[in-house]
Amino acid sequence: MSDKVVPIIKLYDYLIVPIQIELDDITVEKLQMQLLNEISAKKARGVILDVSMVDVIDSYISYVLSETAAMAKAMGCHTVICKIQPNVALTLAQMGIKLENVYTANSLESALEILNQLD
Amino acid sequence: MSDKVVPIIKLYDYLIVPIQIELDDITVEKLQMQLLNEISAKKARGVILDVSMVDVIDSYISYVLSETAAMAKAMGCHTVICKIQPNVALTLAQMGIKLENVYTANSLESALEILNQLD
Amino acid sequence: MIKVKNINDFSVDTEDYDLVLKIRQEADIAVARQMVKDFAKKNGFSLADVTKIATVVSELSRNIQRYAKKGYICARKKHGKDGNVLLEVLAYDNGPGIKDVELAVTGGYTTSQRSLGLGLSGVRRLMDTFKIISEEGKGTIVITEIRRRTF
Amino acid sequence: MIKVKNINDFSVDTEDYDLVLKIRQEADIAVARQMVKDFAKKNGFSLADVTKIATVVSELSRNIQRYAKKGYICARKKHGKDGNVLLEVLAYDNGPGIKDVELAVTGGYTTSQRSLGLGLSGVRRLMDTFKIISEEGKGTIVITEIRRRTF
Ligand SMILES: Nc1ncnc2c1ncn2[C@@H]1O[C@H](COP(=O)(O)OP(=O)(O)O)[C@@H](O)[C@H]1O
Ligand SMILES: Nc1ncnc2c1ncn2[C@@H]1O[C@H](COP(=O)(O)OP(=O)(O)O)[C@@H](O)[C@H]1O
Repeated sequence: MSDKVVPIIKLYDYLIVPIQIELDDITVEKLQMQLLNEISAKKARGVILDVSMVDVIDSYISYVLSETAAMAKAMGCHTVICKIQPNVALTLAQMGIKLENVYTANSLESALEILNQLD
Repeated sequence: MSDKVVPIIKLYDYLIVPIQIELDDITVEKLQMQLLNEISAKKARGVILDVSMVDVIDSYISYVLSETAAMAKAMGCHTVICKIQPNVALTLAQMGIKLENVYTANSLESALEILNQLD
Repeated sequence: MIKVKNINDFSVDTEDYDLVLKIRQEADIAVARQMVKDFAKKNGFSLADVTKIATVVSELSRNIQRYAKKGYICARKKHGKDGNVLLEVLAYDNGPGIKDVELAVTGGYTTSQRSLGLGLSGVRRLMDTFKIISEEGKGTIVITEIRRRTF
Repeated sequence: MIKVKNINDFSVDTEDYDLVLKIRQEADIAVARQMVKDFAKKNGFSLADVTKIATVVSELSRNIQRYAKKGYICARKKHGKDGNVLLEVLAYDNGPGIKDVELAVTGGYTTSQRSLGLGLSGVRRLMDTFKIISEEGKGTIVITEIRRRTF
């Protein structure tokens, strides 16, 4: 269990991932590994990252999230980042950082809608 | 965060709870508290406990789970226990223990279906 | 080395066991469960039986913690007469003992508020052999075995 | 007490700071972030600014860890000329220094493989003042301040 940093819930062809830990560099790299492994094992067509509990997303975390999404895309899996805190979104925007290769949503419901429409 | 032992994901009027920790007595009691608090705060009408990672459910854990479900029911919230491991189900059956006040399902999808039909 | 001879003249020697685990607080229950589980796995018990054994340890160690405050869980591998491999789990405490052992082993009987009373009866149903020795004011010993199944 | 005068004749005295945090390994980044965040909260900064400050500490401490291996993050409360309250974050290391500081502060420039190069430029955009002193072979100091907003 030591390399699993988040719980992952499978719903339909999608993975729901509540990130309820602080994202430091080691954690975010483990998160990437775990996600890619599970996308491949479960043949997921969409992954929803719930970041409502994450209160710092800096340039490196952004980089790794976008990179993960690009890798997921290459595996046929879309990524939705869901419930990003307004202050975190503000900080990223002001820094000139854009999360690449991901969709964003304000709720789990709209994240699922986005994925359903992409299918 | 110290009294939150599990992540809880809200989907529609339901709470999805992946239990990916060992359930010892202290944990199962904290789980009960956390669940009842969130059911009340989020006005949930259904809660899905994903126990696929739980490999021991003994008589006391069974008791607390059933008790929690009864309390949830009193708050207008149904409980579905989802993806119980076959060996755990077998052990409970052989011990003569029945999980009371809960529905059971083999997948998250059928758990959601059960809750939708109850509404 | 702990030699015990005081419960109904029954004697336990912890030196005879592969695994001896002290139960003193709630956290010890999870540890005992995990240790005995690993021991059963290592000795080739099936996953279904490992789950049963872990559940048995959970029940017996909780009873120790709840009714006697402290005690021991011991485990060992044994060879039965017919060449079978057996795993024995022994729970031992110097707690208050059980007044009516018959009743305690009957499913549904409990002296706890929030409990099903299905612990001891459940253990008896899960295992192949089950023996309980208890003396009021002296303590309780539960000895129980499960055969390793080859299919 | 650490007095430093060796980077372009610029002197830092850690005794002047409310908070001095050693950065030596990746785990220190999360600690520094958390400590400065708590400090900003306690000093009445808004949640939006606390998030910015935590992000700034995250960027600066990662640069220390990544490029200089070790160094310090310091923070203090200051009073501006106009009576404003300011929070200053200082990052200090004795690492390799930056050859072209202008370039490093330009968004998009990076010497790392997996990086956006938006750390220093991002910090500059988030904060009200930003100063960087760096000398090749000697080290790097970043000093940056944010005003406490009352609305
Ligand atoms: N180690 C023990 N020491 C004293 N009494 C015990 C012990 N184990 C069990 N008992 C008694 O036997 C009863 C039945 O035990 P059990 O079947 O495990 O159910 P439960 O613990 O849920 O009540 C308990 O309520 C308690 O009164
Ligand atoms: N403390 C430091 N010591 C030496 N070089 C640094 C330091 N901080 C930043 N740099 C240099 O400045 C560049 C830009 O830094 P930054 O904007 O934080 O982006 P990144 O770290 O993502 O590359 C880095 O790639 C590195 O070459």
